Amino acid sequence: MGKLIANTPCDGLLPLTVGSVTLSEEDVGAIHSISPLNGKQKALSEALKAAHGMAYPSANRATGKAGDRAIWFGPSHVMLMGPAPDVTLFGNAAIVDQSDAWTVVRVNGAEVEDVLARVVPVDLRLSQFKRGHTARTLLFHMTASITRVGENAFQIMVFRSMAETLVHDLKRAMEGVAARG
Amino acid sequence: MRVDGKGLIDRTRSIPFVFDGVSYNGYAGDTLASALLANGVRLMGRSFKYHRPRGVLTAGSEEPNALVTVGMGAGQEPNVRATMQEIYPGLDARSQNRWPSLNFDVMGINDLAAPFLGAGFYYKTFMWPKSFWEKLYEPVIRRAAGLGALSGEDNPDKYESAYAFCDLLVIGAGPAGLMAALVAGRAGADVILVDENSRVGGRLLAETYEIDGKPGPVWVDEVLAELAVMDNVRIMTRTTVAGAYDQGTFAALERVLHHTDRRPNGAPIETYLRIVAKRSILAAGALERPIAFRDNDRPGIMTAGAVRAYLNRWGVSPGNNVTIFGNTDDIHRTARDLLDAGVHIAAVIDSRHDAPLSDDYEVLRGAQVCGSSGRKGLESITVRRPSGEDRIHTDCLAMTGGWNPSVHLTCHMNGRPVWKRDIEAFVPISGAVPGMVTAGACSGSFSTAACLRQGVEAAEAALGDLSLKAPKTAMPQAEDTPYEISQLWAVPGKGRAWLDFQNDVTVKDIKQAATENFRSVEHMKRYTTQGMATDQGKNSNVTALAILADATGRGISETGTTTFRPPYSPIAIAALGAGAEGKGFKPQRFATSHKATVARQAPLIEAGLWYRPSYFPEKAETTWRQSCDREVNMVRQAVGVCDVSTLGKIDIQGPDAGAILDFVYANMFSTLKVGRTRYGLMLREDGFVMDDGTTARLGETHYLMTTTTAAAGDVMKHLEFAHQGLRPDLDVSFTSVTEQWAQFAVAGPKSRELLNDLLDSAIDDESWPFMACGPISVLGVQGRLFRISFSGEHAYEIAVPARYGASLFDILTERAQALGGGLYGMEALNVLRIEKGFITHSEIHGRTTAYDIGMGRMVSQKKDCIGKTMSERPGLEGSGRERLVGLKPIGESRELLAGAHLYNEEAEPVRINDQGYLTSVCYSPTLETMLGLGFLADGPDRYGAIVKMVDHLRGVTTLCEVVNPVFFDPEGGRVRG
Amino acid sequence: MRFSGLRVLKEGLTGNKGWAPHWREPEPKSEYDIVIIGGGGHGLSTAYYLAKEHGLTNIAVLEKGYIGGGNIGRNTTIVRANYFLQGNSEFYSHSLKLWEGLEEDLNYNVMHSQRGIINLFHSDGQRDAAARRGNMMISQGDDAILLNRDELRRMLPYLNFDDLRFPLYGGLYHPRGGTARHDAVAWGYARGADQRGVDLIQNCEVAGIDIENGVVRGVQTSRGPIRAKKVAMVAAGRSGQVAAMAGMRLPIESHVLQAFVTEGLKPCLDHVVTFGMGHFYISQSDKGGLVFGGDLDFYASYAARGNLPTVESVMEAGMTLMPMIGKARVLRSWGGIMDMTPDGSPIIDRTDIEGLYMNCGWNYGGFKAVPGSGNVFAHLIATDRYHENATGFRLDRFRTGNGIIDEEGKGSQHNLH
Amino acid sequence: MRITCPYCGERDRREFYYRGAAVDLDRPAPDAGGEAWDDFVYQRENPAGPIRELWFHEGGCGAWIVVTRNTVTHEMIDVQLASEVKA
Repeated sequence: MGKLIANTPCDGLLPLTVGSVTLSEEDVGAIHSISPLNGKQKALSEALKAAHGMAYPSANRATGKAGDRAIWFGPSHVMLMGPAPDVTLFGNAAIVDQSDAWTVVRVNGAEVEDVLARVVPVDLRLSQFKRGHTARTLLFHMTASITRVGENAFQIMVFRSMAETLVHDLKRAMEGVAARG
Repeated sequence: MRVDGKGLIDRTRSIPFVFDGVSYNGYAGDTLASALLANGVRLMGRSFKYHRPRGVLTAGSEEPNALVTVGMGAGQEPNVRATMQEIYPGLDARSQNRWPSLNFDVMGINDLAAPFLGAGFYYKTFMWPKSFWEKLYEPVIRRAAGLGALSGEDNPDKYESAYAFCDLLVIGAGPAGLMAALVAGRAGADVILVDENSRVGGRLLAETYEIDGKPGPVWVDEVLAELAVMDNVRIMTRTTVAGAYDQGTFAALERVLHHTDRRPNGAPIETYLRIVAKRSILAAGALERPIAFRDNDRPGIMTAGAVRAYLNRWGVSPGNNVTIFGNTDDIHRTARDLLDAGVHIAAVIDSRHDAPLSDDYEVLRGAQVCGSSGRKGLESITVRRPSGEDRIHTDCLAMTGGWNPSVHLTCHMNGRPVWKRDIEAFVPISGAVPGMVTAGACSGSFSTAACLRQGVEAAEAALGDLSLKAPKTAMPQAEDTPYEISQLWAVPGKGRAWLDFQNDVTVKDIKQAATENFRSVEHMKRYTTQGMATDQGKNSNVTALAILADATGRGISETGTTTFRPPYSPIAIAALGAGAEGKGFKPQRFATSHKATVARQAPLIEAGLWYRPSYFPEKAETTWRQSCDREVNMVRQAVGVCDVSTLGKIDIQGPDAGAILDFVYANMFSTLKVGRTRYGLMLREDGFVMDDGTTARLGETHYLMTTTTAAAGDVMKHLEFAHQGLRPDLDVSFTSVTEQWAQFAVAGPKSRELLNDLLDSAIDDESWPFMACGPISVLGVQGRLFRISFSGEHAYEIAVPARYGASLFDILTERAQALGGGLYGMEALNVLRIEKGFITHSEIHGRTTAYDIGMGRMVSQKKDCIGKTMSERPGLEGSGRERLVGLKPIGESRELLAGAHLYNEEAEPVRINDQGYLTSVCYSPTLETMLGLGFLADGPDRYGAIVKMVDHLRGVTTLCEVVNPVFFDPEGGRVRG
Repeated sequence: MRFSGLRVLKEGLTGNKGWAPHWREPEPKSEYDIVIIGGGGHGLSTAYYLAKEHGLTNIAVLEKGYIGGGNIGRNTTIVRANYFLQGNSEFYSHSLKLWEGLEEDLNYNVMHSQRGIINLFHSDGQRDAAARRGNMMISQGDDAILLNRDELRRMLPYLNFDDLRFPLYGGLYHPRGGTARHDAVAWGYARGADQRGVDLIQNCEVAGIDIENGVVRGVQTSRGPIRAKKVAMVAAGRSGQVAAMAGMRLPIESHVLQAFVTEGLKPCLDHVVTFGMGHFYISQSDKGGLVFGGDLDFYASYAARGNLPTVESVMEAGMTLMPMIGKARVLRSWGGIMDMTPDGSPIIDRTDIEGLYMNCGWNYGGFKAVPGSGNVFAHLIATDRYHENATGFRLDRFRTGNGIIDEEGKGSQHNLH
Repeated sequence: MRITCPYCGERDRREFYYRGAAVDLDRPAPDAGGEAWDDFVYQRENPAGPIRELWFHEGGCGAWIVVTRNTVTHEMIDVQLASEVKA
């Protein structure tokens, strides 16, 4: 009997470095969408804190750190990234496994803000968008989740099926920035 | 003629370039226009309509005459302003709109025919005979019109777009803009300072003003040095703010590489920017206007400000023997600058009777230039004085009719400028663009001191709005000459006096338009084409409307302006559409089986943003039909595998999941048993069908909805609206899981056999009856299994997390082949579903109701749902509606065509006899005939009748029998078997 | 004055001094048989055909600004008869026939150029839809040719055949489609109506509609009250405001549609090309500018100006479809106000108020309809019967569900048409 | 044009999908009668001035919002969550 082999969304596409900026695929572990049930927000937040050591993130914020992160995704959606959700979360939220639904990349380097300014219609400069800030927005024509994870580093998520377009669009922006010298 | 000791050019760097095949040299810092003038070249272009010989009129982006094509081949750039094009080694520019050469242009004959080509002449002629318009007149007109030419090849250059954000956008880096940026920068504001020029300074580079006792350019460099070290100030030269849009959004274009032949790999030639600014300051300066007099368009006649710019910035005198004419003190400023540079002045003609006199030159007071002569360049002018007319020999005329503040951006949001009598110009109204203030010449203040002062004041106002503290600013000392002007638009007299130089609109044209009752300024513009050339009327609109005002006996204020619209100066389509070339137009979505599909050489088709295989060709198959027939037979006889991951999948959870499904689906879902799947029909609120799909109940409070591939996004929006907008009381949440799961249809009599080979525990009819669903384990991976069918066969859809998709696809393919089956694509899928009468968006195309597709009874009467009430309108259920039927060819012709229309057998195939149309057709290898689905008036009442399919486009007429749309296995035995 | 080549010659030889006004500038009279609210294309053509075909000349056209100042002066000038639904098909066919005789009829060269329109398609499904359309066009008596990819390539070699995101499968060619000089259409109708005695009253804004006992009596205007036996509302872009004066609410949302023109270029595009996947359409004017547009900005607006996301999506469509136009520079953009109906088709009907008529809801498609619209509306006003080619544009179709004419198949959301 | 999402703050218009007048929130009862339904689905005030309208933050957080905006000037006057307007 055969065995199922796992492939990542950016299989064969990354890593990529142009000029000062490097684009690489991230293995963030499990990804679960967590949507609190009516009236259970507080209980959920407490359960999240108790089980995973992270507060339920407020709008436009991510809590935790690499390997154990909760990213705000919308009014009723938080992405738990890293650990599998603890059993105590289930009674308080609708939980949906999204581990395979997203392309997750890290883009970092000195000119990373210039690169993202070519494709993202949100001000991502450090003075405005600090570590732990996150935005649901667009990346050229795609919906995306963008989180600052370091002084010169962002985590970007788009739908799994769009991995090639993500790499294409970012590469183009990286080349444009690098060519300016 | 190059003038020693003048100019901001680098005389140590000689730069060779080519114009019209002739090699010249200029200096670093030259524009094409300044370098050509330095080389004594005055003739640079031909006008649009009469092909009149033309030289530069201006020294800026508003240039109407000196337009050239830069480069050769695919990347040639038409309509480049020679006044803006910086020279670089190897620059190759050509003149335009002339044949065979600039010097000798055959179309110059148009000028002789000018009496017959006045305003609006073409509306009055070229009407007979009718057919000659497309065949003769129009092609001739088209060839004569136009300026430069596109290469006709794909644009080889790269372009990019970007976003920028700031507290304060300062538009224009002349004295006002520089001071504004300096003050705001010192206050710590996040500032973007843009200027369309290659260097900052504005008119300070073109004049001999001093600031704080220093030459203007020196002062500019000092300010620039201070700004350059501020982290919070970004200076962007060669950047034009082209449009003002809502909520502080601006469009801008940075010309990145036009000044060089360097093309580093991946480098954009232009960058289009959207700048979002909390506040903005417009410091765009002013544009000088020509005076209309007979033959005022000869090469050598230009604005006085341009003459000073060429002299002071580029060290070029546009003539050896210059005359100056106008109605402001700029005449004298020009004269002094020229004299200081050692240029001979032939005459100074000041239309003002009280004009100041000079010891250095004679001033002809109260005089006007009333004509010029010279074949391809100015040779002499005629001056009119009370005493009579004199001819004066001259090779350059500097004219000034006053200045028009650059109010353009303040008009982009429908603001109308107001007429200011004392400066004879339009000035912007405040608040025309929310958050924007104007400063300096663009607000009608023309002295250097006023510009500096207003720059500071504008910055202080913006800083106040931004809650930043303005630093104390010492006001630099500069000239503060009062601006005095006497009205002079056009010098009376015979002959043609040009207003719009490029479009060849003359004073006479405006007067004729008024005579013909084109008295509204918009009518005048549209009738004469005044202001519709590439300069958008920057040089001529105000003068033209003043002449119109005069001709119609109204004031200028009452006459009003035409509307300035974006862009301020033209922007390449490639820049505004950067990134969309080729496949960049829309994201590409690939299923996990994509690589394997491509490896099998399956042609791909687009489904929404996804790519899906059309069919999987095998050796010896030469047509798609052979592959398709094989794949259909394979599914009917053995087993087929098809990637169906592109269908939308929406996870619906919460105590009220059933309730919201009952609300968004026409049929009932709260009663569905856990572990079961049901077909659902979704209506729009107007009662028409929106989408369909199956929804599975995975748990008490957990459903999984599928949508069609194309409608997935719309359905998600619809669900969120139904919840947030209509039923926020329901406790439910939606999560798209389309991408989480790779899902494959396994269809055919051997589908269960195939699956049982892979599943960790085998299934049978009892554990997985038709429409069952639930979790399974496949080769050790947790997945889901649905016993649903779009083929009418015993079939399943198996889903695994997407990371395993490619791997499972390979294994399924291999197993299917081992069982005598294999992969099938969209063509076969289409045949299978047509044989079963299953619908797709070909049928539910937005104009069909549940009643039309034979599903009227699915609209549950036990509950309300979106679309139910409106679906009960009489017009949506009554007789006469075109309803779904099956069609089988029965006559001589056996061909069916989707898109063909249906008529009664004996009827003429004309519109009034139309009975319906075919939506989907296929050749059915199962039934060995073509089959069609279509809509026929009262169709289900006409089973057994004969109708005629007519396809006019492809010349096919086929008689058809009207049948039930379920052609194959109408009892549905196979799906349960 | 009759216009002709001879006349142009004579005037040219005598200093162009003999030209007369194209229309009079009359003071409004206190009473007319018919008052038409709106001096745009549709209002002017309505007046023209009332005078020409029904002998009614005691008519005033009231225009709040200058005649032809609305969407007829602000569009992409496309003329076509390529609809596929009953109701639309016969109407646009009728309109195109009027276009084909318009210059002779008006003695005014509106530069109607039947250069051909090609609607591109990008999949089998789209080809089927195009075939359905083309077959309807032919069965209505118009012309249509289905081009396959090779035929398309021969006609439009500059399209991106190699790596277009949505590959080209072919096109539906409508040879009689084309363009016209938009302003000239307004002026030609204005001159024609004026010559027949119609009063064109510019700078005359209607502030109220007088109704007594369910019967219209006249209008209040910025130039005084005007009595009228019949009043016709033809105020595209302001239909809702005008109807509100009669206490009516309309199934209309007004949206902005932007369009663009480039600098003048030597001839490079000989047809009208439409790219459905990118909502993009383009032609080249006789002056050399590429005239093109795309989709709505999608929000309700009376500002007659748009925003950048739509600008960009239009340019992006141009870049993917025909990369050769990249170096053409956009010279001017503008916005028109589109009265969007919930099925994308217009309303030409009586109202519940006796003597009050309406003609509105032209969505994107008003320009090509100008001759037909005025013609059938004049028929309705003059005879109180629907013209045989305009029986479907009824106001009550939404309430009853009878005869909704939804070419886009998008349903009741106004901006999706 | 920029719209302030109650969650995400001020964002470019390109992130939002437009639906139309906020009358869509006031769904009549099924038996409210033909006129009420015609008004709800088809008829619009279509004001030249302030209008309440529905936008969806599709390229962002997924909130349906009710924006009050001037159709003549494009001035943004107010934004609320649709779910709160309805609640």
